[in-house]
Amino acid sequence: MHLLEVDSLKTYYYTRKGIVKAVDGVNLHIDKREIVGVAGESGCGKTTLAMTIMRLLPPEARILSGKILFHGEDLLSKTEEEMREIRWGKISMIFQHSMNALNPVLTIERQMIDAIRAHDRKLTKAEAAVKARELFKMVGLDPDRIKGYQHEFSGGMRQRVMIAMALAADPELLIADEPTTGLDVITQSQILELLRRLKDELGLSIMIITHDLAVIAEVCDRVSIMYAGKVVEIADVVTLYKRPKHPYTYLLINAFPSIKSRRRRLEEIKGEPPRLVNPPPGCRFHPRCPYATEECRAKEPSLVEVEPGHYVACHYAHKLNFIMER
Amino acid sequence: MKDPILRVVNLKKYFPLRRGFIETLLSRRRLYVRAVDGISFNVGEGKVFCLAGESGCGKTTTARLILRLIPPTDGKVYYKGVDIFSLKGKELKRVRQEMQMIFQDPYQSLNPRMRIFDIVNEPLDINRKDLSYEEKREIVYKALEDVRLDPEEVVDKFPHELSGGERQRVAIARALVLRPRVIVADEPVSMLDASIRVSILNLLMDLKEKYNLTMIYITHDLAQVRYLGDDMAVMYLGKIVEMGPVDEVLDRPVHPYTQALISNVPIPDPTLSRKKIVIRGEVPSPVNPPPGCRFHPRCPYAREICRREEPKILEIEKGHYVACHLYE
Amino acid sequence: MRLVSREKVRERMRIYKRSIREFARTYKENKMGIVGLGILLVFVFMAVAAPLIAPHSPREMWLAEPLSPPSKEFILGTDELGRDIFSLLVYGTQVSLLVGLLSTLLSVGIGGLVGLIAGYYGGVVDSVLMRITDLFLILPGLPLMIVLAAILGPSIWNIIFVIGIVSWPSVARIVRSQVLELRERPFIEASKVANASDLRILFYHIAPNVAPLVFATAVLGIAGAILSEAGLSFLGLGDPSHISWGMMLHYAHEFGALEIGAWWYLVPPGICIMLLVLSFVFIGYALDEILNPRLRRR
Amino acid sequence: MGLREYAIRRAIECVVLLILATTLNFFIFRLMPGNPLAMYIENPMFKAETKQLLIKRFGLDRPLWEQFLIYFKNMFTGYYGISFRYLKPVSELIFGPRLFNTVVLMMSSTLLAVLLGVIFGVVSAWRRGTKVDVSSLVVGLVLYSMPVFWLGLLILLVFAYYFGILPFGGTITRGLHHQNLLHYIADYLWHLLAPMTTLTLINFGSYLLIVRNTMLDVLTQDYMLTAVAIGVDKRTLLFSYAMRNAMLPLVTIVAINLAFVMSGAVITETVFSWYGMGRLIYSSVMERDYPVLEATFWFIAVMVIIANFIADIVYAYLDPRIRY
Repeated sequence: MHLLEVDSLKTYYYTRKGIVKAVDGVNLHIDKREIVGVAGESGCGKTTLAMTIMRLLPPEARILSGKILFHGEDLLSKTEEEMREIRWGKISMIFQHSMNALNPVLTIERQMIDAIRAHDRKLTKAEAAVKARELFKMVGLDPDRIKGYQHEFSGGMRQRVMIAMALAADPELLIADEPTTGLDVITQSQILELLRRLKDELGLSIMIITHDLAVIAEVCDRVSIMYAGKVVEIADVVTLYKRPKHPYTYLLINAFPSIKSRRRRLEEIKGEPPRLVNPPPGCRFHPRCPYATEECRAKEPSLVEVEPGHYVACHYAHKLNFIMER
Repeated sequence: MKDPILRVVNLKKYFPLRRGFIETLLSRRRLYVRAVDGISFNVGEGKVFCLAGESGCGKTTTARLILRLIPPTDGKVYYKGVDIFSLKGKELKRVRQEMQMIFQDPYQSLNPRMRIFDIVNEPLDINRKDLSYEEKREIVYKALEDVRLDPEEVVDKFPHELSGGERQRVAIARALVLRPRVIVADEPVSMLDASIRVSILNLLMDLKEKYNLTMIYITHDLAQVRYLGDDMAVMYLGKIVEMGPVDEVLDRPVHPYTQALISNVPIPDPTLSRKKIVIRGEVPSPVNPPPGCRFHPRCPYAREICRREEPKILEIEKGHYVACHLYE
Repeated sequence: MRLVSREKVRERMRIYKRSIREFARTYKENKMGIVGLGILLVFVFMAVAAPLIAPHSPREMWLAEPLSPPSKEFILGTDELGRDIFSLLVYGTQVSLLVGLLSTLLSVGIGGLVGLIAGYYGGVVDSVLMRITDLFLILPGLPLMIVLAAILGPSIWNIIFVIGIVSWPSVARIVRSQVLELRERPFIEASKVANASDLRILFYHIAPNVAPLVFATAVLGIAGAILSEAGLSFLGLGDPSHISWGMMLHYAHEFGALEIGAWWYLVPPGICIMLLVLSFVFIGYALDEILNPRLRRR
Repeated sequence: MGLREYAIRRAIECVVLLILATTLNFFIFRLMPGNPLAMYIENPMFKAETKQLLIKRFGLDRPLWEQFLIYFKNMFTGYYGISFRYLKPVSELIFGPRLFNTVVLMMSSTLLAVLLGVIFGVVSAWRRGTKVDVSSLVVGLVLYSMPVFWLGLLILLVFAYYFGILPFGGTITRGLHHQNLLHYIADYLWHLLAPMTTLTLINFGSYLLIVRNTMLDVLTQDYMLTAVAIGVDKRTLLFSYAMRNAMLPLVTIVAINLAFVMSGAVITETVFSWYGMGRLIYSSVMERDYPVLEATFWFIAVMVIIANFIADIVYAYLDPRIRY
């Protein structure tokens, strides 16, 4: 049994401009002590996926179908009360824009204590404060600064504070939404190192959501690639980067210039990602795919296991073989 | 090497720290943000010169200084041998037409209340009063075609009706209508999605070739530097720490900061393993930069002299410069 | 100078039409805005067609017993001079609308200009202009208006002037803060790179972007101006040759309508003031919701 | 920078503002058509010698800059001149029952209005889009749109005329002999009820709208989502996480509103014949009693500046970001 398993999940937003099919039939899973990357461009539904797992969707969003199994139990059938225990207690999250994720007028200590005590009411405030300082140490922050306010911390330190907050109730799974976006290269590298260390030391499972394939290559064990509300490919990190099967994965990896490789002209992906109000029929990638045929326009491919642990949603998965030459 | 088209000499920009009227009266010592603190470099004609560095290192301020958007505290910028800060009136207008800029955020760099035609046409409206409306329209349409947009389709639209990539193309078209010689591009793709990024980078390279442009490319992403740069300078806290041809600097970095930076850049290849240089702390505030070498508090090789004396910039190999006491 | 080509004019018209259509579409979805606009239109009609609607002239006295209660002929009764209250009410609309619109035009004109200049040029200019603005904000508004109105004498133009001159500082502050934000936007720098002059940037780039906010503020300003006019008139500082709703209440209060319970004299003018103000407040609120990007986020 | 340094900086700025306000006050009353000198000369109540004496006393025969210096000194030493109308020192007119009555009226109504505004504003924002929200929003807007005096007249019409349970005006019942202090206070409060309710309701409308707006803004902030995700209980969420942030702008607005509330007081005091500063201002305008006006305006400006100063300090105390 997987730690978390998402099965044909659909979450739509019912907005004035129409129905946004943000998550439209997504499958993926995470095992214990595993870092899984969910990669895709902006608007592909990856944040909605995270928010659906956390059941923190805005009122205009609706979960249409699917299952989110955590330890085999469906989170979608839990009551809000039960969810409040699981949220942060079992699954916690680092939100995008950690700059604004902390309350500006409360001390960090106060917020940490609230987070710790929200899930362990037996603890006194003093005990919670001790734990908060430990967590600060664990993420590499000076515990003496815990009484400070959000604005007194730099971007990288705030991200560490957010990670410490996320660990407040000893969760099993940590969802990190763009944990390094907006951080400088060296800080980014430090944060990724910290996440990897936490996985090893605490036996944590981590789901990293990002648009940056280079980040994924650095820390993840397995990767899901999302495009326009769907998962198009899942594989372990080496297979995905060395022998991708979906044309989108191949083109996307190729679209990242590397500091190591000598200069050559990178292949462009024509067009732009579709808007999710009105996605193209058939395979959603077909208007931009160089290999698209009539079949791709007409029929939607399903996610198929082409080799053990390697899933691809492409009609030509068995025919296309990409070799990365880096 | 023939004469560089652009020479930056000891350029400085200190921003006075924003403080109240009273405070200025009370305290004699004024505090400054030393955004750019004495940098010099040359840009050869037709080359792509990259300014790389982390946020707050002064690279964007440098760009704004070169375009004379803000006055410098000290130093000179020579364009074709003429100091641009000494220019006035007509001469300034003429030089400005030859230097244009592309901004980072395509959502903010286009006036939301103007339609695309007027945005691209504005530089012509201001500078080419000799042209008739029809002539200007022809140039605008041509510029939009140059950036691979369909003019008929976009001219009437407002920026919010376009995607990020399309907007950045419009911004490029606007920068090109005056047929500039130099383009300053400030992180032009950092706000764009990966799949669109490459097409914009390629577009910039093609246009550079087509019109024989010189480009100053500002970025925090060393991978982009590798992709399109000819020469590069690495900045840290308002100073250039290392400078030289791109392949030279990226393959054989000598400054400890450059080395650390390069070793920490994530690589989209999980099979490549390498040693990361661990660096303590974060970039200090530019209001009170450390004395001596600005990198010394974080430098693994820092010695006594680094705390005291500022390193001079030295040419350690032909065209490869570094500012570090280790190489003196 | 060469005339603008005809095609360019046609293009402009097409764009404006499209923008207006788009705006109308969003506005229609705002219930509050529709209600406000509805009420306002009724009052505008009342003001324009006053001679047709009012059964009597507002100046005609001794039509009936003073302070007589509503009857068939005088549906809202008469005032202390035996004038028809309903007719006074209808004509009063003209005064309220006129004062509201013109004094707001004045305050938005002054405030807008001060805000634009202070925000754009910054530095000493900004400091000086903003200190002046602060001073005006510190002085109590209505008492200042009372003093000015009392000294200038009772005339509708003086009232307009007084309200306009006292209420510009808040407009200046709003415009300035908006300009400060806009000034830092890259599209301003982009046009500086293209050699745009300060004047061009100020009026071609910044002003149009401030305009929607100013518009919403102005609509709320009209509401405030109508209330101020009512207040001044109620205190007896109004123009006796243009009877306004505030002045009717002044007379009602003076001549003891309260003590005899003449509700027909006390209630209707107040309702009119309230409804007219409310219509502008509703419209202003709706505009704010549509035009203010901060609120539109969700 | 610590709170103390911030306070000192703000205090110095306030003093500068005070000096500027004092200056402006002088010029407003000197540059007006119908200057004070004319008022003396045209006033038949004064004999020629008295006129000369008073002119000398006020220094009105001296050059303008000298007058300005004298005025400046007078304002800051508490000598505000003599009222034309009451022929008494202005300070006696202001500092006494009038000031007390106005302060009572303004303080009580402001406190009540803020309290009600916060409660209804928070509930309204918390239950956004529900019937509670829509109805409080409409009530708020309607109250905001009502002229103060009309609301006052309506209250009088209903409670004084029809029900006869409230007085038509005044501060205490005239001619009534109060047996003891308690009786006096009861009578005073009975008279206070109507004007206080009027001002409270009017201000309540604007506070409700402000609190609702800021609260809505706070509720959409990322840190609120974090707190919800963490599972912080509803009470803490509302009171510690949301309200503290939402109250911040209110601190400033209450202070700024002081000048505005004063405007309301002028009208309210007129409607209810409340013996206070507002009515003094009004009658002084009608009588062209410049010394009184000059002094009251100055006094109000000082109060507003002080209130703003206090608000700034409270704000800085509540919001750690201010003390950068």
